[in-house]
Amino acid sequence: MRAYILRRLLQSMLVVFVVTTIMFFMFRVMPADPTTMFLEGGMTEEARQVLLEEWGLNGTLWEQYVRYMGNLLTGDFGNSFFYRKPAWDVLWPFIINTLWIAVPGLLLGAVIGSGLGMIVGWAPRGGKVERSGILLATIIRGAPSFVVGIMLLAIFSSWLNWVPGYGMGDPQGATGLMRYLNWDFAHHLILPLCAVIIFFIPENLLLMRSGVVEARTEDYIELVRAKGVSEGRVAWHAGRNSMLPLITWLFPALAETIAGIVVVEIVFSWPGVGRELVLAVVRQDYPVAQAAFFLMSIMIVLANLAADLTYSKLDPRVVYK
Amino acid sequence: MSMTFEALCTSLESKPPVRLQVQDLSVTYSTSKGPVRAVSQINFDVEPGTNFGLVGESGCGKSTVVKSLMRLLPDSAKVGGKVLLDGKDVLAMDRKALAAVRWTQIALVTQSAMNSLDPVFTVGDQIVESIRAHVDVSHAVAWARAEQMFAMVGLPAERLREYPHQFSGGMRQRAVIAMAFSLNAGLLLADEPTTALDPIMQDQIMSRIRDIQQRLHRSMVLVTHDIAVVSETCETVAIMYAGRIVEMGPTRDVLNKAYHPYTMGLQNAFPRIRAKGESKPPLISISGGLPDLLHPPKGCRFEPRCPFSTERCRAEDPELRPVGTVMAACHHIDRAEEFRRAALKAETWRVEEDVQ
Amino acid sequence: MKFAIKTVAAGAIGTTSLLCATMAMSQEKLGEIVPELSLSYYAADMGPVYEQSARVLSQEWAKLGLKFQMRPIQFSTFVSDIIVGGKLEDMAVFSVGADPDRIDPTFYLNNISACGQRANGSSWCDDEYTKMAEKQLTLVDSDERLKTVHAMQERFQSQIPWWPVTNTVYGILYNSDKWENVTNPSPVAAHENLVDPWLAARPLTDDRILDWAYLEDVSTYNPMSEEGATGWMRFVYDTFAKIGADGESRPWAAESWEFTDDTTVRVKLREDMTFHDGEAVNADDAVFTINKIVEIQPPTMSSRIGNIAGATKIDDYTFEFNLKKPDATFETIALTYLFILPEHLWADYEGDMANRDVIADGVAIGSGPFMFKEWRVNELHDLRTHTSHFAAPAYDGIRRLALGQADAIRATMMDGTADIATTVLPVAAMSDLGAQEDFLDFIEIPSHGTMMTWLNNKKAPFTDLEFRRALKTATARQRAAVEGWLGFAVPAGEGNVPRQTGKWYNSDLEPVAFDVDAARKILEDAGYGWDDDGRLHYPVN
Amino acid sequence: MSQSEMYRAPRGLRFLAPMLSTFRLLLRDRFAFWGLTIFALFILVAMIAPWIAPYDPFAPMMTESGRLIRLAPPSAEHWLGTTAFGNDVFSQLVMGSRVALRVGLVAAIAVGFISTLVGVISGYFGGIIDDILMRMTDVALSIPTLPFAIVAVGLLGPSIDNIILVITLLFWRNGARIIRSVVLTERERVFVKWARAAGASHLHIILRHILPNILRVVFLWVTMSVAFAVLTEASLSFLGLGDPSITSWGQMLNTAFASGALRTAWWWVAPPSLMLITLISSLYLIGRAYEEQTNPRLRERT
Repeated sequence: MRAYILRRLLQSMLVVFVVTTIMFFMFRVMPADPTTMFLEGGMTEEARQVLLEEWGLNGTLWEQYVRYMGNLLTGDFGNSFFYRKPAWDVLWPFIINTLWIAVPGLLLGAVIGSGLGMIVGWAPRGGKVERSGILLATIIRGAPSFVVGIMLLAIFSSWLNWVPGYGMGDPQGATGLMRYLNWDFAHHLILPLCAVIIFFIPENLLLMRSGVVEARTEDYIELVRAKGVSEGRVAWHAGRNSMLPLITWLFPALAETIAGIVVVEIVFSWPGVGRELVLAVVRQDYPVAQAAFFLMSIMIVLANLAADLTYSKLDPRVVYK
Repeated sequence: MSMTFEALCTSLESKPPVRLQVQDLSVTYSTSKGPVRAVSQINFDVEPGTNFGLVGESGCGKSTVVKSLMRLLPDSAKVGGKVLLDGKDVLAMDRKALAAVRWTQIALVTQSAMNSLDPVFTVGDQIVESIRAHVDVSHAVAWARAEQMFAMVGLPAERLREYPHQFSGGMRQRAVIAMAFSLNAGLLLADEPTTALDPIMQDQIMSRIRDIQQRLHRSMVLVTHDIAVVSETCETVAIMYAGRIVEMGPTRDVLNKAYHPYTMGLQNAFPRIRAKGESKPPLISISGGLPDLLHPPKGCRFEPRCPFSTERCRAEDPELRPVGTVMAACHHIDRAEEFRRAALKAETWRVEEDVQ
Repeated sequence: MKFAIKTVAAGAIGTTSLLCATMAMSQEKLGEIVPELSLSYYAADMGPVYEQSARVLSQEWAKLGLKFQMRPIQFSTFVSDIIVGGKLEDMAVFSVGADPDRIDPTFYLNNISACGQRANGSSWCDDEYTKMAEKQLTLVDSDERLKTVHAMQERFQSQIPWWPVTNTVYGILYNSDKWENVTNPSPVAAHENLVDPWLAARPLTDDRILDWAYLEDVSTYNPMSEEGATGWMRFVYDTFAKIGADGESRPWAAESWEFTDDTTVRVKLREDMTFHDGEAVNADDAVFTINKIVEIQPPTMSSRIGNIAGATKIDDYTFEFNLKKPDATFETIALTYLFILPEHLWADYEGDMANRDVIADGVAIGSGPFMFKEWRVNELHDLRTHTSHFAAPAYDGIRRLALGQADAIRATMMDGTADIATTVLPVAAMSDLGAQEDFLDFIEIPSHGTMMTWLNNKKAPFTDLEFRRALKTATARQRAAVEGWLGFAVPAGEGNVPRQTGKWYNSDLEPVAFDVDAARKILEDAGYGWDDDGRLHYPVN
Repeated sequence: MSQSEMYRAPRGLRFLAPMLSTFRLLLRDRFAFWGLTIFALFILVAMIAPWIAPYDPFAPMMTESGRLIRLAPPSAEHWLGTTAFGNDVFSQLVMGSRVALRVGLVAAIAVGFISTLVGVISGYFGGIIDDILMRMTDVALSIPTLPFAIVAVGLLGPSIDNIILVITLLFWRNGARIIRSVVLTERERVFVKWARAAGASHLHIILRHILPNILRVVFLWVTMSVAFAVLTEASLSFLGLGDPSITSWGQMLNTAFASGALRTAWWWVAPPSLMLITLISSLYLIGRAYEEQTNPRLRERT
């Protein structure tokens, strides 16, 4: 087991290394150079060279690459061109904001999705529940996350006016850690979180449903029912067995879900890593964009690792060579 | 307040064996090609503490009968008639009452040893689940009971913490048996418990079941296609063919003095241990296959494969009639003696065109 | 089989060459066809206005027999490639903002028109014009300078290297139930100005914090390295002078100033000024700041401090600027830009001053009308009023919400969380809201921000003056203003200096009215021709 | 669709047979039927779009007095009202279907082609090639889709062809894996081993034995990638990174969002959103029902 984890870790590090390299060269090939913001104000050429020097953009591409990778190992993502302070300090507070909607969104989405999936999977085959369940899941899955965001905004924020549709808290709200632990923050969190949850439900539902449909024909289900346990408990046995395909899909699908979260952050002006990445790209702020990208790939690689580990917890038959 | 282990054991041991009465049981499956009467007009009783055998070729509907006793059939099956457990009709019970009866009154040992246990739960948890579903006991007490059951079937207690895939076929079947007796149900349904196992393991499992039965004095319905197993285990036996009981009665009488040609043919198809010196009888199989239950033949269902079939057999479906100590469903019961002698000869069964 | 193929091939070649010959004969008075021209403009990240304007303009230009390839480019790539990169292929339509220091015409006359200037993307180089450009910079006397500025516009108008299409109309939407006396900052955009409307506004209710719905463009509170949000920085760090609507610099931190000679400016400071930490402001602080800036030459300030040699103290409240060479724009560009840092907080700082993290060190302290309180990146900026400031506003603080997208700003204005909105929410939407809601008022700000058409003056057909004249005549300024900017822009004047800069604009330049037929006539007289499917051809030479 | 059924098909129809049988199979499933009809409807609308669009999508609607008709609610002349720039929403909507399908189909075919290529090569040949290709897929799988697209489009410029290129670069990876696993099972089939023993060349085996059998999975994957392509283009356009010179639905929503009209002009925001949902879910319906057909265990047992 430990050998397997080690190998997976090494593999993940290699993957992250390659992704970062790809990102590095992609930015360097970018036509515009980051001193653009100042050029419009008519900055002189020497001043521009001073800036390039300061940002480590001088020297050949290879030198820049080695310097960037060297710093990366020491956790230094370089200084942001725009904020002119370490990219990590810029991004650090945004990570928490993104996690506020990503983690609960992922979990609640998975729980609600698989719960519904179990119900739809357990319903009589070809029945009304099954058909409407599948249809609804497919339609929600078909809706891009910004369409879901816009609809939530239109209905709950502007028409019913129950929930504010922007930002993370009232301007004069509490600051520091306290800002996360008050009603006002929760009030602002509702809509973006719902958008992420809705974004997660369909895949979970459909996967759990097909798992349960397959599991319910197994012999052990008949024996469990013969034991006189409640119907719900029997369904739980089928559901428990269908968790495996779900997990193997759930974590690696983070690569797609991060896309959804980026769009949700833009629609609801939620100051997270995704929104900062889009702003950084538009501002040509390489280090922040690369750091944000690096974070997201790390999240995905960790997720894949987590999927492998939880897989063994869920399926005792899997033995790690 | 949940019961202690001792209280649990005494309450379970004091449970009496159950009387089973099956009246006019019939099961019809609705398939895309139309309704199929898999089982029609089954009637039999199982006296408390006795073992009742249900024998027949595979596909004759015996598993369907067992499953209908516990209402485990899929929704597409319509079940008619009555199944009385100590007088209470299982088929009429509402969902809650049915759940209460299952495993407390009537337990099941399934055929497929390979995946009759949930792969992602430990065996111990699955047994504990069956106990705690009906009795208010703590997990520890239920676990102790499970250990007791494992001891009964000769499995080491620490195996309870392991998963089904870590058990061999025989061990898995013994685990299921342990689970079946966990609440000391009055009636045990054993649906071909040894078919999936090799002969040695088969014998071990059957002898295990027999001595548990004696010790716990339970009633049992044993479903099998193996006449040898039935003859050693069950007091009474019923021979099923194409969804019907064709002969029923005390095992000794049915096997020695069969009245229905199918029973005779069935015996020929099984190797029988003879006293020393007796000539080794040739193994004779019954040619042909089960009738198509979608369009059951008008007359006797065994007619197409019966070497002694007559015009009347084709026209009229024989009723189960008592003869001597057994009951048989054949128009020519009176010619049984003649049929028995002919049945021993191989050529009788080599069906040339309609032998008269 | 092989023989058959050969004959067929021969026949084919024969017929095609015949065909070419006939073709050529009927068109022989036509020159080469004018190739498809690329039209670059800001992509969707700068909003839909540019797409609509480029489309409208190209529709009219196409009537001259031209064919366009639309090329939307993202803002930063556009600036670095086309404006400063010199990679303008054919034509471009883009706009420059209404910055305060562009009321002085130098940006239009020199930065984007004279030879060798970095931002001269249209690469027009006219020696006579460039000589005048260098001269106008040195004419400290404004009457003399005016004559040169007007003469330059005359020269520019005769050459038509590029031309403005519309001048942008900005807007302010504010909550009139909660705020009054929200003055108009015209011609400067609201987010770039200090006095109007920010210091003038007065609260009507007990909500004495002005909430401004905007976007996040502040990168740091160190004035030496902040470039994007110079306006916001000047809330915290006061400047010597402020530019008025008429283009003249008005006294601010500096009570008065005068040119003692061509290269020295004596400045008299106000005596009642204090920093946010209570310390008094005097000439020492000013001289220290200016000399430090000249010494370290912060990159972002390079374009405005190039001409300053240093500063010398005269007495506690007067000091002198020493310039390298006479600079007519000093009053309007440098004095309104340079700020005063507290010497007692910066004197003993060894590190690189330009990159000092002022918030971490707690030295975000200036002498401006507002004091720094808090900055939650990408969420909000919170400043409190510096009550002892000579022009302190009548309310307690200003808070800028970094919402960054129109829908959120609209929502905050409607539910009262925000009191004033200036950009991001399109001006058309602001005026709609102003009309619909009685608690919201809309102010129109005609500005000198300009949308202009650039041509690549190094490449045919733009090297031909007649072609440029025809193209300008066919520029649909009115349609661009109405259909592109939805009526929130006005057709631009003539020459290269916006009409809104007041006296600098040469109003007797003869106007070029929009007339496609006249444009085609100009091309015809210049020898251009059209083929059967209406495409324009060069004159035969 | 058993092997024998395929072999009975006349020589030329070797590739067509699996497609036809798949098509018949799909029509029997209720979901796939609706998915196919809706998708066919979209293709029809896209084809005749220029003729049914009453106005030029970018033409500004003027009153006689030359005033721009802005944000007008649905009326007789403008069935779906006008945008903040006075353009006719219905025309933009209809022309938008062209863009969506162009992006969807072109990208999906490219993605389908690459994933099949990679899947077949690595699945069939195995060994080093398989490892390299699979490591590449691992790397590609851990790149977050939209952020990569945002950076790439920001880099290449927001033209529609760049978006298609970026989508192809992004979505070949999942398909490669699925197709590889199917090829692995096909490769182990006896008749493949027999053909190999009989001296058939690799190419021959792949074309005659492997490819026809995996066509169904490829078809499933192509349907899914049409949906992914449409989804990604819409998201990119909504973020302001799309090609403004075309009228894709994502672009319409971006303009509406940037004009702050999201909450007032429902006639401008709702139609493109519904169009996106219907098109993408119809594709998922086809893909889903198809998935169910290929997996016997899921098939309804009556």
